[in-house]
Amino acid sequence: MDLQSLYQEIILDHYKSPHHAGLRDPFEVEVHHVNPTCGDEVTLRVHVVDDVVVDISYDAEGCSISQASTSVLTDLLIGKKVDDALEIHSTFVELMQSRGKVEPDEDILEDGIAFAGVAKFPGRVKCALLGWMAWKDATARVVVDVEGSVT
Amino acid sequence: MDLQSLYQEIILDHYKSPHHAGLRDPFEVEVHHVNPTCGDEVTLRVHVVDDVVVDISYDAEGCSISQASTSVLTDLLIGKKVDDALEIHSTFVELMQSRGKVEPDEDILEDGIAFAGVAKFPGRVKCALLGWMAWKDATARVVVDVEGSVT
Amino acid sequence: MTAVEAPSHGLLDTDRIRADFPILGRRLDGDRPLVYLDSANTSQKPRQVIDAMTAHYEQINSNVGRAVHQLGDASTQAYEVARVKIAAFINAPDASEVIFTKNSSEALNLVANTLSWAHGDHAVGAGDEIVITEMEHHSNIVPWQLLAERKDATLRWFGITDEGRLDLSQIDSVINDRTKVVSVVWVSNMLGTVTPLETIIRRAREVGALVVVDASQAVPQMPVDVAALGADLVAFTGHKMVGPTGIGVLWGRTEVLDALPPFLGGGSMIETVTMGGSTWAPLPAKFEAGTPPIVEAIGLAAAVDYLSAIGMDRIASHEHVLTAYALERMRELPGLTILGPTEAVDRGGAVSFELDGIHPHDVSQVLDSLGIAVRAGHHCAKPAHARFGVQSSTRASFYLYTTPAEVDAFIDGIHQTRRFFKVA
Amino acid sequence: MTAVEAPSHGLLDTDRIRADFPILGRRLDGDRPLVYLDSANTSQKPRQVIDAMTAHYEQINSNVGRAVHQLGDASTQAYEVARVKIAAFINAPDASEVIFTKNSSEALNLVANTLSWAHGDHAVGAGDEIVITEMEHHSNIVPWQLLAERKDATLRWFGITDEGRLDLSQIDSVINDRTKVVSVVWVSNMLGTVTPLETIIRRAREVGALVVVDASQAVPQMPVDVAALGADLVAFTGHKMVGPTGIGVLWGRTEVLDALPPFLGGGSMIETVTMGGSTWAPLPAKFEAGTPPIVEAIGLAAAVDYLSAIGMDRIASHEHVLTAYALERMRELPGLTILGPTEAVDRGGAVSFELDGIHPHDVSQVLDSLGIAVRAGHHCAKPAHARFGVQSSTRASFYLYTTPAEVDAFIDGIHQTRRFFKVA
Ligand SMILES: Cc1ncc(COP(=O)(O)O)c(C=O)c1O
Ligand SMILES: Cc1ncc(COP(=O)(O)O)c(C=O)c1O
Repeated sequence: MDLQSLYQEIILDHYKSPHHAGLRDPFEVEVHHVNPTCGDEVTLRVHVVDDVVVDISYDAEGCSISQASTSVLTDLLIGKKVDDALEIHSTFVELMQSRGKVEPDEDILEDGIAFAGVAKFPGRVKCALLGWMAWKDATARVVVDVEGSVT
Repeated sequence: MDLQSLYQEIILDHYKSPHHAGLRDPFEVEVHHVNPTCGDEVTLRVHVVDDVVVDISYDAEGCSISQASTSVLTDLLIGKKVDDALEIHSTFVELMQSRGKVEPDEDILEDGIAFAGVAKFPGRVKCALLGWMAWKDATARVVVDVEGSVT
Repeated sequence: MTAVEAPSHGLLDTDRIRADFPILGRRLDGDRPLVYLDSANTSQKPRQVIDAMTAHYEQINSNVGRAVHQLGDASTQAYEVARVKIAAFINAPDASEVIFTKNSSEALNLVANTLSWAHGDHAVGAGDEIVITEMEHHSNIVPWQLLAERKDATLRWFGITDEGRLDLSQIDSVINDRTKVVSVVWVSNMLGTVTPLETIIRRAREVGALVVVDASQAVPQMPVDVAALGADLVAFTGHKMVGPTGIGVLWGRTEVLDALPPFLGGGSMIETVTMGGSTWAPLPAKFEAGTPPIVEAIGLAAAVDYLSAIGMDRIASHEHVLTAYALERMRELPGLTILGPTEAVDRGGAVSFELDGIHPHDVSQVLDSLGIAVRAGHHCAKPAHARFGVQSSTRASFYLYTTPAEVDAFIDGIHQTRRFFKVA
Repeated sequence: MTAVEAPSHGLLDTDRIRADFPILGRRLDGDRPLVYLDSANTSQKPRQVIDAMTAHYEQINSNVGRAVHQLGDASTQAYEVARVKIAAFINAPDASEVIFTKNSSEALNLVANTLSWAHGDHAVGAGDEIVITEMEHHSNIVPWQLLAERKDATLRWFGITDEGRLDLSQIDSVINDRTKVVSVVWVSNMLGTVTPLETIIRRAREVGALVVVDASQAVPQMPVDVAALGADLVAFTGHKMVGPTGIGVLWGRTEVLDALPPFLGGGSMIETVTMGGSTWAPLPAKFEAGTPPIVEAIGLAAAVDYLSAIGMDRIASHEHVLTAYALERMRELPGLTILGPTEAVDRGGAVSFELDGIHPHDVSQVLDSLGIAVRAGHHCAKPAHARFGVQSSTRASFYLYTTPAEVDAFIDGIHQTRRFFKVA
């Protein structure tokens, strides 16, 4: 196994200084996700205004991979329209589940392409997806809440 | 496996015409024993007077081995003092659990020696012991009952 | 000199298949070849299954779902691929609907127990009714008796006709608005009967009852499609389908499994644990507490690979042809009464019978001396035996490696048994 | 260039032992030899165990306790001889006190569930108290949480001291007249701590509480004598003691097991079954519903034969010497904090630790790239991790085949890990 392909410099950088870390107000939904295998946790808040992801804030405990991928997530999705963010989400999830067989698209995933190597380590895919799954869950609830309040 | 050593003529005779079969009065204790493996059953009554086994009566459903051994049991034990009957019981149980390594004593076991071959068939030992275990259980309860009524 | 001709169509290439099963080459006492007619009790295992387990122990062995090292990854992947294969084998919509248990019995107890603990729709309480049948294996009777007793519910059942079929004449009253769960065997291990599941499931659906199917004898014998079946939960067991001991399967619809509380508590089935309380992992982990039967799951996957390569439809045909042949030849045996359907219609490959004047234990003993292994006893189906007024019976059962010549040996053996006990 | 000298006394002949374990000869990625330091998770298996199971499948395979044919007799005998061997291994007064389960977790759930259904002395009801500890494996926490919740009982526990020992300072109030059952781990799988069972059992006896011991990490590591121990019920698991997956053991005193109601219902655990009700078989069958893990029991018997031939006292000494060596060498590692006792006193061979600035997942990943298999995560002991303010840790664990050279490789690996993550 090629350790360098797993621990790309970009990942270690995000791990050492995660972007957008910490829990902030305002937010509509907060979720708490756990990786039952290793106990890694993330508490994540989303703030959506007019279908735009205005903020994603979080408090995470976990390994370099899960920390860095949550950090990259915030870089990628904050400021995007929810629909576009969901597109990026799908692209990232697909990359992670590809077992290394998908070529990552830097235009879409930016720093996220650094995780291509993680896809070759089945035991670490869950780490890379922890924050992403939490964000999707939270966002789905925002949409329900909003739609719920409209009707 | 030597079928003839298992199905001695004596056993088949007892099977065809079991001795002392049927349930009779008077009796002190009736027990019902089951071989959970195959479902063989025996209902057995004991009548004990002044420490003597006056009668053993039974209603049994089962294979040739279990039927014949219950029949032989009644031949051997009816009329004996309880203590002597328990001795014979031990001798028979020991024979059955010997895996064929004990030489049966005809003076004590009479027709019961025919079961020496059964001891070599581990799957059939339970059959041969069904009636004997029932008798011991019933007799133990008579003794308790009697002692119970004395105090 | 038999009047009935041995079948020549619809059979498998047993020469090739038998070569895969090491035990079938073994000799018994008196240098007799083994004629194994006890497959409904447990099946034999091909070397493909044995080798898969050995290879795992020798090269990959490690715990699953817990370690990030190479062995742990490989072991986890093998275990989860096994789940996927078994899901595909029964056409489960989702692999996470396949729960590994230790046998069918545990799978059925899992359902009965979680229903006793359930809140909401599936909760079984006082006055609720549970429906089973008189032809169930003890493993599909006792768990429901215990549930009924613990929750003060009522246990009801379908009886058996003289021909060994389910008596569904009162189906609309037996399954009624109070019925919370209906649990039925698919293929009886004693009578061989294939039950009319479609009719039962349709009625259960009308009253909104949960349907549990004991497929312990069905999955080994015929193509099974749980998606098409329409039941909620289906139990089966590895050792009867050329797989290892120590593993069974509960398949359940996601909505149902999600709605049930967990069964056993412990490692791997949790999301989080504090001293004050715990939450549960999603399916399938929620129902798999502790280290699962890892190597057994891998063995079972090798077993379904083996069966699939031959084809379940062809295995079903083989069983059908052999059973028809056996039933026909058994007619020539005086004093023999078959318990269960006497025609090979809606019928599996287990044939139980009585022989006048000779107790089943004695029948099987004489057959055993000839190298023929059959089962004698109540086959864990006492109520079905009681229904026919007997305590026990002898049972011959067939599988993909059984040959017509073995059926012939069995028939000859019965003739010899009758001579030995002088009833001929 | 280490200051600490590798031990030379009290160790087993690992060259000879390792030759018995096929997997230890395997190469990992990059042609690295396997350094397996995850035995507390699951142990590796010697060929003697693998071969015993293969031989059974190839020559004897048949169901147990049900058939009168030669294979059935042989299989039943092998299964019951396995029980006798395991009873002897733990010095159980009677083989029928050995119940085969699928793993430790099931054994512990068996106890918790039957207590929830028990009537009389052992019944756990509202207001009753159950005592466990903060260092339990989830499998000895969750079953008791579920029991407490279902019966409205109260769960209490002993905390952990900073040194990773049980805090028994309040023992007389924690275990009191309301205590019905005390369930304690013998050797912690996370902290390595050997608990002072004698003290706990003595106090439990004073108040008449039932004592359950989770011996999952004890039975593999040291001589165990359940007769001398004084507990009522003891659980352990096959796969951690060079045995197969799919099997565990519950030992219980006859009076206790007799007094408890059955656990799972079904075939083999009954005396008689009618549609109206059932009665139970005597021990051990009463607690073994369905086809048991037959071949797994035979594999476990081969495992105890293997361990006994080496000698459990010598295995304990080997673990002790290796653990002491590892603990000593770990002191040279900057930023490393051991969770649990730092001296090899009343301590088993599992060492969990934190490494400043590097998450356990990342530690184990780097070690894995070097062929060193350790465990990272919560080791199914979240409360014990929470006690030390961490979510997870890295754990190295040793067994009879581990060598001082492997400990050295591990220490080197940690140095490399620190360099890789630039904390060195
Ligand atoms: C202390 C302890 N208890 C219980 C268990 C559970 O054992 P199993 O997973 O075999 O059920 C383990 C191992 O995982 C353990 O280490
Ligand atoms: C119809 C049926 N149900 C349930 C079972 C129980 O299976 P197991 O013993 O593997 O739990 C069996 C087999 O013994 C069976 O034939």
